[in-house]
Amino acid sequence: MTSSPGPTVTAPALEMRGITKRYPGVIANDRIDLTVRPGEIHALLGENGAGKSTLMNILYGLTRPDEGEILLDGEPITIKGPSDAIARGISMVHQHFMLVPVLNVADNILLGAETMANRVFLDRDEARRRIRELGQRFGFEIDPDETVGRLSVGWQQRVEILKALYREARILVLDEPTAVLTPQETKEIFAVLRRLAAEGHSIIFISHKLYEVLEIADRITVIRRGRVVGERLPAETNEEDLAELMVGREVQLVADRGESHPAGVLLSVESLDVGDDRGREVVHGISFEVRAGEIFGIAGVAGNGQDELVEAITGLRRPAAGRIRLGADDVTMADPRQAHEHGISFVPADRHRFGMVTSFALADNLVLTDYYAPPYARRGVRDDAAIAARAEEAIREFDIRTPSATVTAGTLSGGNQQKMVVAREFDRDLRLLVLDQPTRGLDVGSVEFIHRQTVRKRDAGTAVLLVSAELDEVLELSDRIGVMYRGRMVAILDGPTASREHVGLLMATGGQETSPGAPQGAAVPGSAPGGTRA
Amino acid sequence: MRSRSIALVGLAVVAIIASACSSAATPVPGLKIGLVTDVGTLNDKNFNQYSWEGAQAGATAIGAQAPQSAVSSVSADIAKNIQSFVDQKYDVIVTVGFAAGSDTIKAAKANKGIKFIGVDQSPCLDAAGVEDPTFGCKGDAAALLPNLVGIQWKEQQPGYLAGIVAASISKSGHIAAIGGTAAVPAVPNYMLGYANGAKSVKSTIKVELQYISAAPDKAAFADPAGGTAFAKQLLAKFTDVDVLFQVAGLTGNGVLQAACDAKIYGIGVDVDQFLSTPDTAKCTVVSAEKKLSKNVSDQIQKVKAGTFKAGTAKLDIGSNDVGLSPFHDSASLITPATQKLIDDAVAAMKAGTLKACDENAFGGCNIPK
Amino acid sequence: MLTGLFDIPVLGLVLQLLDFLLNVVTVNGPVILSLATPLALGAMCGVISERSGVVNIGIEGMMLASAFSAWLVASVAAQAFPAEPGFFFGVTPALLIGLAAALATGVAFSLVHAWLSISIRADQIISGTIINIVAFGVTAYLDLLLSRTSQPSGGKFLAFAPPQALLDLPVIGWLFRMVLAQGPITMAAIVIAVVFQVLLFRSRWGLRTRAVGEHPKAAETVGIDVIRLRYQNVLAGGLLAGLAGAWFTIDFGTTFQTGMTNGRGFIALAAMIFGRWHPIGAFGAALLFAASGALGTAIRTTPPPGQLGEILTSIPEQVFSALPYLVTIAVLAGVVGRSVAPAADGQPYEREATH
Amino acid sequence: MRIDLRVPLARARGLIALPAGAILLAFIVGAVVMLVSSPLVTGHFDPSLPLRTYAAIVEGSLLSVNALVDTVVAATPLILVGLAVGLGFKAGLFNIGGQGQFLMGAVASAAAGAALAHESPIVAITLSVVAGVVAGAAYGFIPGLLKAYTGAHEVVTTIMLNYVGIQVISYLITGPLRAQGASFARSPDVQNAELPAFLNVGTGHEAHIGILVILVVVPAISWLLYRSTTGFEIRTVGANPDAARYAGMQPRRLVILSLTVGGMLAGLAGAIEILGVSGYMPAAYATNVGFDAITVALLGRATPGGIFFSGLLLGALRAGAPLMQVKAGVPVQMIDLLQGIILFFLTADVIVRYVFRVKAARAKLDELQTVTRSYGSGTGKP
Repeated sequence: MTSSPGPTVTAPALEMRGITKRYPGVIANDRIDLTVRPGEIHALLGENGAGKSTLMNILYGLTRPDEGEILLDGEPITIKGPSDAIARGISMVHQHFMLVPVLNVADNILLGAETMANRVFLDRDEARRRIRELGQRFGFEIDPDETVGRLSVGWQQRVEILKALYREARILVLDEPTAVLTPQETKEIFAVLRRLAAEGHSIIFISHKLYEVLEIADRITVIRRGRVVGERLPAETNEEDLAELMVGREVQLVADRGESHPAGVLLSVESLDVGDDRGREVVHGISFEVRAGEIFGIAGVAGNGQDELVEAITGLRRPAAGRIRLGADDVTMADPRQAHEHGISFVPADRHRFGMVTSFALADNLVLTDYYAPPYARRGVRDDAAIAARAEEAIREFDIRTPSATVTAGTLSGGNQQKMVVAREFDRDLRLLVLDQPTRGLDVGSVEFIHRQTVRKRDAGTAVLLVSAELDEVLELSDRIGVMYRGRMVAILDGPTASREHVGLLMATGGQETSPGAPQGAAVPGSAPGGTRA
Repeated sequence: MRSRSIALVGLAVVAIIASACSSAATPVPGLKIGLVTDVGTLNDKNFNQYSWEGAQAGATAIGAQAPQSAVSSVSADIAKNIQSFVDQKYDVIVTVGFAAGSDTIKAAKANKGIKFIGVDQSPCLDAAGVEDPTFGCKGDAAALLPNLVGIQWKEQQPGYLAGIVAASISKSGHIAAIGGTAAVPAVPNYMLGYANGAKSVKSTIKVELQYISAAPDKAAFADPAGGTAFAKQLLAKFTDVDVLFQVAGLTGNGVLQAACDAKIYGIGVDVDQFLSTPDTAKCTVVSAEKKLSKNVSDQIQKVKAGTFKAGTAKLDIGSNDVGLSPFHDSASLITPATQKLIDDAVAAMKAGTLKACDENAFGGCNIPK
Repeated sequence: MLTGLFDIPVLGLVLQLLDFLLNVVTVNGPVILSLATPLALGAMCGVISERSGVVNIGIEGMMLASAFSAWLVASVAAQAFPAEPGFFFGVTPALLIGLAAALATGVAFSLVHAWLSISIRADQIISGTIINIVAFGVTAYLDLLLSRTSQPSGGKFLAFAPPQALLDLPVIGWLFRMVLAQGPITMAAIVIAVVFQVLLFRSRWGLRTRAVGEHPKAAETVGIDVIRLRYQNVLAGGLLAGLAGAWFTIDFGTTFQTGMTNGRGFIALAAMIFGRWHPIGAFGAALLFAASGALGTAIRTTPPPGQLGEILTSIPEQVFSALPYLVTIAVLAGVVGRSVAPAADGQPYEREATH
Repeated sequence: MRIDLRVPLARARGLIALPAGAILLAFIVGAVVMLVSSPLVTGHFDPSLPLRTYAAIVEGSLLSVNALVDTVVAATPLILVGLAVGLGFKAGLFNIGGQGQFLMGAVASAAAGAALAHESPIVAITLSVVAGVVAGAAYGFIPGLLKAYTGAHEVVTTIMLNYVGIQVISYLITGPLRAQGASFARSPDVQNAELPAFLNVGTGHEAHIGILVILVVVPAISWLLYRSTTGFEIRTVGANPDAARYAGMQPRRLVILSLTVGGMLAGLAGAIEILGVSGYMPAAYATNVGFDAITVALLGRATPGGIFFSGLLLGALRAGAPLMQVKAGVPVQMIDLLQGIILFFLTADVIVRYVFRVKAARAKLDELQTVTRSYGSGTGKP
């Protein structure tokens, strides 16, 4: 309530005061204050995991805060669930759209806020009319009868915004709305948001993209590690300033990585195209090389094709075109087992989904990818003694804190689980080590340990491909850095000399110093207005 | 709390074991009679139920204690249930249904001191006295297994009489019979007799003989809804059929239901269905009966009296063990002329001058191809 | 003229077959509709439950238990309130009480299923299996004990008797006979299928149900109480299964028999799948399955003449009995179109967002 | 060196506390049902009826050599089919098709037994058992293949195949396999293919050699699951299909394999029942083994050891049922009811925990919960 940026001092539409939310071992929100005025686009800026989503889930009633209060138009309110929030005019567009794919646009918008013809039946005609009307008013027309699952992502997002408008939301929260959009779509959405604000809606815009925030926001609140670290007006700041606030200047745990002594090229990726689960191409013609004895880091905002690239290299996903070679071997079409036998080790991003079996013993998890071969098995029979011996060795060597090798892996702490995966994937005869978000969600000690092991592997002559959404991690470890943006490798930089600001800017903009204008290889092809099918 | 619950459990276990041990030997006077049902239930308004009533009546008649029943819920239960009565030193064991035949023979062979009564069974033995796997039945069952009697009936005879009634009361000259399955001889026996009886009255009469299922499965004998549906379908095709004879156990009760719904005459089977299935009594003209209950009771009394005769008891109209039930409310339908046809046929069958069907060596009907 | 066409090789045979099928369906329309009733109601029990995301393989048990309680309660009530059959459907107080008992039983069993699969978040298939086992055990146990003291049943609803003039109308007379000359539960099933189809796609409840079965999280974010809606639907499904059960003992027949549903609950499940989780589709599938049985019967009782008759009678009758099951497998495997369950079907829902 | 037994004991208690509690509660509920219905059983209110019932079950299943033999003979198919269901659970599959696979095994061995009735017993028995195993395997293979390549959910396909199986048997036994001369539709006697009895011969409580199979099969399945690499793959697919793919395993192959091996076990059970107990197959062969086996597998938590013991428990209930009927007059369906209630409390374990204050780790059916989750989501392909 202290700063008064606007021409006239208006009462805040929404105030969140001293919001605190603790999860076991983490404080997601630490006494956060947030004030949003009517007709304001208020950006909430922060890195992944800074606590933005938690704060918004609290506002929307999906999560209960441990402390703090929420004021709407100066009145303290309690929000017990989404229906409370909606009733009070708060709507949210989730990062993962909350749309039912098999229903059409009108039904998705109606859901939960049904316009009724009478006590029983929906009034779809009225709904269609209102949807069209809202679309016209805010600059996009959409066919209410189109099935949502057939819309492009950009249009799905419009449906989400329409949902909020249909509920006559006064406060609209958008969680990373541009993460999956093309530049064109982003522009279009921004136009919509501006019109919304002009009509008096308050918008909370969550993002970690600096240029976007500068372009769209009236005011910017920066959050780091669960705390508000600053509030800025776009006119008073620039990308460098915001980046500094967002990333922080704390002492980093820099691994003593020393100099690399790379040998010849080991992994070579040529013009690789990869599709996602829905068949859309999300990696476009990527080419790069990783040499034995170097760490090649891939920086990029999550969802820019890194996962698919990694899955293609490790055999979990078939590339649509291009070639992957490991030394002299062509491993383009290798399955996971063949990739493994070619000497590719893989620490997956989602260790619970891919990297381990939580209900299995630690020892079994330690041989999850090697279980079938000597010394752990001979002629299809497991050698429990060898497996146990392996477990003892790995526990000792990788400092896995566990009562014994027979406890189920699910009971270990996250750090120890990751050490287990690392032990399995690092400690074998390998040529290429693929690390996807290797330290996500881990405590400081484990992070340090894994970084040190990674450098050791490099120094032993292994090629390391590191993918991380943590820019710091990429910067600390990489000998060379490739930046991925919308499925393309937009730059390959020298690791030790790359600056955080430069890489961050590349991640956020794909190499254009200002906000993107022309399309840069659309992540979603052919997303022209009018609800084009994806 | 914990130790208390453990103590309680312990107590219960001790009580159960103690009770099991103590109850093992309680001497009871008189013959002990047990009955093992076919797969199904006791209250099937049919074989199981009337055999059970027969066992009870027999026990009462000889002053024995009330009999005990063991229902078989799956095929494998039959042998286990028989054995359980054997172990409990029962004196007479009644087993119901053809499916129990093999198990009954085995048990009878192993327990010569116990009398077995096999309802709807005919022990078929080879010369060595074991069940004949080729069904040649060369062995003399009465001599080889003197403690087993199988009861069978000439179902064609009451079927024949039912046919006379049907032809007489039919106005359209088109009647039908619905059987559970041809795979059980009793069913075609009834139905062929029925057809012959009807034709004896009116040679031009049209008789539909239909079977619900190929196998003696649930659809054939334990699916009243399926029976109703089958009959309705038949009646929809042959709209002039006005008498319907059911030979399909519980499924057949659904057939009678369909007859009632269509407001035509129904004829019951095995027992007096006017009494056993009151819901369809109003359209049940008569039933082709075998005196299940009486015959089982008779056999029990024979055991007591020492007149037990082993082998197969092929019961027929000669001893009045098969026949027609009373007409009850439908007596007015039966003209004196019809009654005379019935009486004459009964007399002729008793005299042996009338065969209800083309009989085979075992007293059943040869099924025409 | 038509019969002349039958002499054409192959095509003639096909024409004969069509003629025969048409004949079977026309003649047996009322029976087929009647037989389809428990299948359709059971299938709609499945639809309403699975559309909201709760798998229900306990339909068989729910139907069986309801059939039992309808019969038992009606027969007891008939002694307490003896009455002449009323004008409409031969209704008596006893029958209405029996019907109420059937519905209550259906709801009671579905409450167990709802509690286990929604609140306890147990495996829904295990829960359905429990329903089937317990329903069979309880009814068989009590049926056996009760039969020791035999009592007459409470009677049954009668078929409606539409004016003869209506039935004699050419062509549509057949339709009237099929639809109007039926007991109340069969008629109700038709009405329910239509109403339910309309509601599922045009009402607030229907929209919410479909959303919850597809994407419960999305429904929750727009303020819908997923748990409550699932409870409502599973219980409503219980009502339908109860009605299906009542059909056995107070509409189509009058007596209860151990295990008398005889697998029809599973055919209902098949009808639900074949009908692609649509009420009308399920009803159509139920009709088709009932017709398949009628066809099997017709081939045996009144085979068509000539070569077609020889071909048809040479098919083992068991093929027709197995047809509904085989068709369902084919549909599930995508051989005959594809039928995909609601996306969240079978998945327990946990309310609290964890991040 | 002293061995501390406290840890293994505590662990064992944690494992059996919930099943034991569920069984106990089921018996209590069963007792209440019997009490309430006792006027219908004995004609008057009879507070001793539950006690007499349970006493008869115990006597008929435990308290003599005969009783023990009955228990084991009844338990044999339950354990085998229970293993079939349990193996499915381990692979993340809900195999409701034990019933159909059992029946297919039964009819195939009955056919083979009849055809080989006059061969030497060794040949006749071996080939008949093999026929049953192969038929069961084929009937398990079908839903496996459908699941792997079309995504057709095994719960529905196996239920459907159970009913198809009944019709197949009806056709075979009333048609090509029908014994000539028999008064009702049944297959011919298997004669020389009959499994000889080796214990209690002539008492009516013979133990046939088929029950010895358990001594081989239970350890074999245990070995397969826990010692072989294939078993490790099966368990991985069941616990986490994504991790299995990551680890280079082939989920489709494993789905087919698990259901096929399950079919083999169920088919073996069918063969043993026909060759060891009945000696022929009637057209209307009635059995509940497929559904009993689901209880067995769940009660035994899908582990071979657990299935062995829970199979014995249910076998004991089935073996005690005749005496229960004979001595207490309680209908056999009480056993079905008890079984259903056991399953209920096993599933609703919150009740058991509340009543007995059990704090054991929630180890119950958790690992099975992935099974139904694939029901909806799109194709359900592994």
